[in-house]
Amino acid sequence: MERIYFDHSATTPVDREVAKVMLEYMTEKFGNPSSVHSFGRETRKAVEEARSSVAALLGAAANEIFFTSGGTESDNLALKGIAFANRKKGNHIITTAVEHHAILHACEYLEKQGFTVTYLPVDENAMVSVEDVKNAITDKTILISVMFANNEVGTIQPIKEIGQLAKEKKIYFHTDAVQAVGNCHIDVNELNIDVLSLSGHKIYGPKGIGAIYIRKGVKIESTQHGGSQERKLRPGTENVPGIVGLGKAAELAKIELDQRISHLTNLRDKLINGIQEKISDIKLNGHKEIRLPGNVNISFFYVEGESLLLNLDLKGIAASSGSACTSGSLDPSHVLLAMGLTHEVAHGSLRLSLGRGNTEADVNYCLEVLPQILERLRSMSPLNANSKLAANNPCSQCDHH
Amino acid sequence: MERIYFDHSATTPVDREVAKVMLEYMTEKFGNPSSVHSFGRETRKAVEEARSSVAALLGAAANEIFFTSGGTESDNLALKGIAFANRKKGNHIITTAVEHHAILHACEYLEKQGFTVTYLPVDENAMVSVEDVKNAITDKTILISVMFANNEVGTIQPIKEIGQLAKEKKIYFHTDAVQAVGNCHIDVNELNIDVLSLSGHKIYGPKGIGAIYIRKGVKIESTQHGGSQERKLRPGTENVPGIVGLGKAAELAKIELDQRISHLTNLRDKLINGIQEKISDIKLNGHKEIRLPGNVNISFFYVEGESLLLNLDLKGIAASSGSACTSGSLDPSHVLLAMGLTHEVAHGSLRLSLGRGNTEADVNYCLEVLPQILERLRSMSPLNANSKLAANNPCSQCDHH
Amino acid sequence: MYTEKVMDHFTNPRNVGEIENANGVGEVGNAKCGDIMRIYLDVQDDIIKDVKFKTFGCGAAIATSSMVTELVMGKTLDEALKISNDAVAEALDGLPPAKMHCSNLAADALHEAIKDYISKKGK
Amino acid sequence: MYTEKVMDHFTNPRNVGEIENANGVGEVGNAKCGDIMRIYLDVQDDIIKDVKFKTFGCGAAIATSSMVTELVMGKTLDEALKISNDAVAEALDGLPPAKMHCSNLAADALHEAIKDYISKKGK
Ligand SMILES: Cc1ncc(COP(=O)(O)O)c(C=O)c1O
Ligand SMILES: Cc1ncc(COP(=O)(O)O)c(C=O)c1O
Repeated sequence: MERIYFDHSATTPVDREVAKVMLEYMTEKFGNPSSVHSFGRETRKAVEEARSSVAALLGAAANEIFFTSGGTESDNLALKGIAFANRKKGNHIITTAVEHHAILHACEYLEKQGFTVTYLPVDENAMVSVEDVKNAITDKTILISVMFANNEVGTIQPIKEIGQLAKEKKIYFHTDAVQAVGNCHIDVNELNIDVLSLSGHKIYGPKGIGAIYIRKGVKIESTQHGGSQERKLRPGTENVPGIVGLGKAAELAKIELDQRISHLTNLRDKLINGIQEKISDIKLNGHKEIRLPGNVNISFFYVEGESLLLNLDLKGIAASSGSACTSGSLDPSHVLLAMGLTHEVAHGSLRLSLGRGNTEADVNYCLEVLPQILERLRSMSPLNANSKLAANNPCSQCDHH
Repeated sequence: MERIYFDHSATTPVDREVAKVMLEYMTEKFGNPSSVHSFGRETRKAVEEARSSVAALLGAAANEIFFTSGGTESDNLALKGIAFANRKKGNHIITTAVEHHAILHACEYLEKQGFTVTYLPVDENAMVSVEDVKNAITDKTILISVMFANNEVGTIQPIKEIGQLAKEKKIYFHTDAVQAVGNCHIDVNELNIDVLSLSGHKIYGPKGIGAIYIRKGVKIESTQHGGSQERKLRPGTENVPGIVGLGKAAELAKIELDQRISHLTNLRDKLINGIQEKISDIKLNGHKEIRLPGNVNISFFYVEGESLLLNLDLKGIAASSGSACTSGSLDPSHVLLAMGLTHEVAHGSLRLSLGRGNTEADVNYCLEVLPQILERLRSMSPLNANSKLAANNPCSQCDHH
Repeated sequence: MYTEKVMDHFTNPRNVGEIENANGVGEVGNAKCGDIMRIYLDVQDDIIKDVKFKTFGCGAAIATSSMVTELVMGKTLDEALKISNDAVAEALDGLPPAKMHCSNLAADALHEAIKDYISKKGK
Repeated sequence: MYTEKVMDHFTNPRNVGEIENANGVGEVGNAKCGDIMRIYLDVQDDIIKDVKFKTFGCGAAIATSSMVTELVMGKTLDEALKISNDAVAEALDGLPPAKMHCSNLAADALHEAIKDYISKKGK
């Protein structure tokens, strides 16, 4: 059976060219960039070239880019590194309720360390209000962290406006752009971004590598201690193949960006429209227009996400869900709940995240299969348009959990 | 010109088989292990198999192995994770003066957080005394961290005895085994090791991946926050190709271990004996017998390490040095100084670290080239056997630094 | 993640549907929790002549519902009452740890349905 | 890391050695710091007729020593005194930042040698 991959927000395949250059830096050019000899010098050069490629994608300077092990580490470094380095200035951080767990759990950790965190609410489209950000600022605020685009529902936040506000108030502005890089035009200067996180494996680059952009002059301290790599901000032998792969992926993202955006937007809209035409009792999650070009997130009433996913998987389609059952936690997606969805609607959410390798045929196949699956699952469900949903009742079975 | 690589302690080439399996997990089997669908399930399986391979190399259980981004992260996690999780029990940590900077700088950070650290001295062979460890223990001691084998001079510490002591005193025992894994027989139970750090790129595996062994029951907390990967101890999308590569490298290390040890020991002794025969005014650094099978570390009086390295490099030989000039710091190797070497002798140290790909011909070529280089450099040096070395004088030019 | 048996019951669930004149109906779970299981019984002379289910929930929830209907079809009420959630999971060759306590409620739904039958009969 | 010019002077250093009857000798650095540079001068009528060096140190230390001897050969003492460490680094097309302050002492050694010549002459 042919497999169709609609889970690019979870991870992307590594581009062939990227893999090829990585292979070269594993077996042939394997030196440690800190070494004085020729093996070291050739990898040092490659690392610095990759740094320039990543910088170019963001409109940054090469010496403002630092390599990490991924989006999670970049997020942790941004939050903790800035919080601890600027503790004397203040202890207040502003973020949103719909951030990735890398941000939310780092914030919870910082709260235990004496910081105060404001988690801004979002509207029904998962959009943060600039006014809310403004009102949350106190004279103790040292950092605002708002994600560029949401990983679940794709909503793109008013980054430029928040950045402008932060700049005026002289507060550092970090954005988790893990989902946005390679999918949106980003210029850190135009958008007033001080610190930005990105991850290799979301842009057809390798897993286990990420980067953080840190505007020159931003006060930040390292969270990992050791050698003097990455100007001591991020010690540890450089992951040269990962870095070189990320550099190549960034290069490709820059070249292909416009083409990717139009291709994905086209497929996305076709998929959304098709589902809306063919299937009733659904809800599109996230902002209608201001969303990631490849993101489709829809709640299908009366069914549960995991069983939907498994049925799609049996038909060869890989997707994702905001259902608690797929997250290993008991509550469904904190993003969907923050948008005001009821638990049962959140449980029935499906995320189809498209990538550059997807085709119209993939979309058509999905539109053929999905209605059949929905019909089957709904026929098995005790819920329907007429059932009194227990959403607002206390959960009588929670002791089973 | 053919290049000879004698810097395996800095990093190793990736094994061909390892690279091959990694490639497969980059372009074909690229799923996120947290995903429910078939792409996710196949990588989840691969990750768990790799975990078992790493566990098997150490005599550990698979669920005692956690993947990190490298040796530095494993060291940081071990020290900070145990220190913070056991703060109520005590605040004293024992380590040695010859640890890698990942340990030493993590300890310095912990000192700023209110912990007290004892840095044990070593003898002229870089060996720690078990008696010293014993005497350093107080009722506040929560952790002993002693490296398995030194990365510069190769000395192997009395791990089993220290582990036994720690066990008796109910103190956690961590060992940085980044250099020892794949070069020494290690069984965590036999050696009474509670926590162990290792790094992929030192054992013909990939850069940017490492692991930490944590004995079941050890109290430790995470240093990075985010998703629930690695049972929440180490969040972030798993570096699947890195993990699979490390698994394969561990598998190979287990199979080839005896063969590697005898091959390397043979070459090492040939190289040491040859240098001792051909070149005067030298000093072998590290323990004569109880040393890493592939480690040669020798100080050549009257010359400086970097110029030695560069000359070797010009002849196609890649090596390393404990000279300050190659470390980016002002002082030469803290390891050589802790062993009691004078600054000028430390400056003239050369490390040749052999690997499984090296041959007798490589050693012979080095033995041919090295005496010529020494002669040339010594003829340019203002120092000689008769010069009054300024070692004990105050450094008159330090304001230039 | 799931065993073959789970996938079999998930893909081809047995006894899906309602029984029009069921003399015992049990429901456990809650949409908020992500799992609702409803079991319909047709009991004759203390023997389960027919059993059907409707379930909103994940793969494990559907498979356990299906499995429990197979296990009790034709059994006496006493035998059916002895079937535990763990026994259902075992009959499926096990469930992932996270699912053991979340979605393994089918036996509870069955017991609720039997209770419903008994209380109705008592009247 | 190093420029081609640095590598050239490192590989083929000019004017290595001692001058037997040097009338000016200067030494800077310290083995402890990892760099010792000694410059020998043969000065005639305020002109540097010959200059040689001996250096213990890294690539940059050897290259700067070599370069400084080239720069001052045949120059007057006044001209030689105007040569700074930075000028030596520049003549080598630059040095890595870490080396600028550590191993770039050759001009200092030269100046010490000139001072030595002047003080000896003064006597
Ligand atoms: C918005 C967002 N932030 C952070 C991360 C974490 O990135 P990584 O898994 O590379 O650590 C992800 C992806 O999982 C993400 O989507
Ligand atoms: C003894 C020792 N510990 C820790 C490390 C750090 O490992 P990594 O560079 O993989 O972070 C190294 C190698 O650089 C090492 O030799």
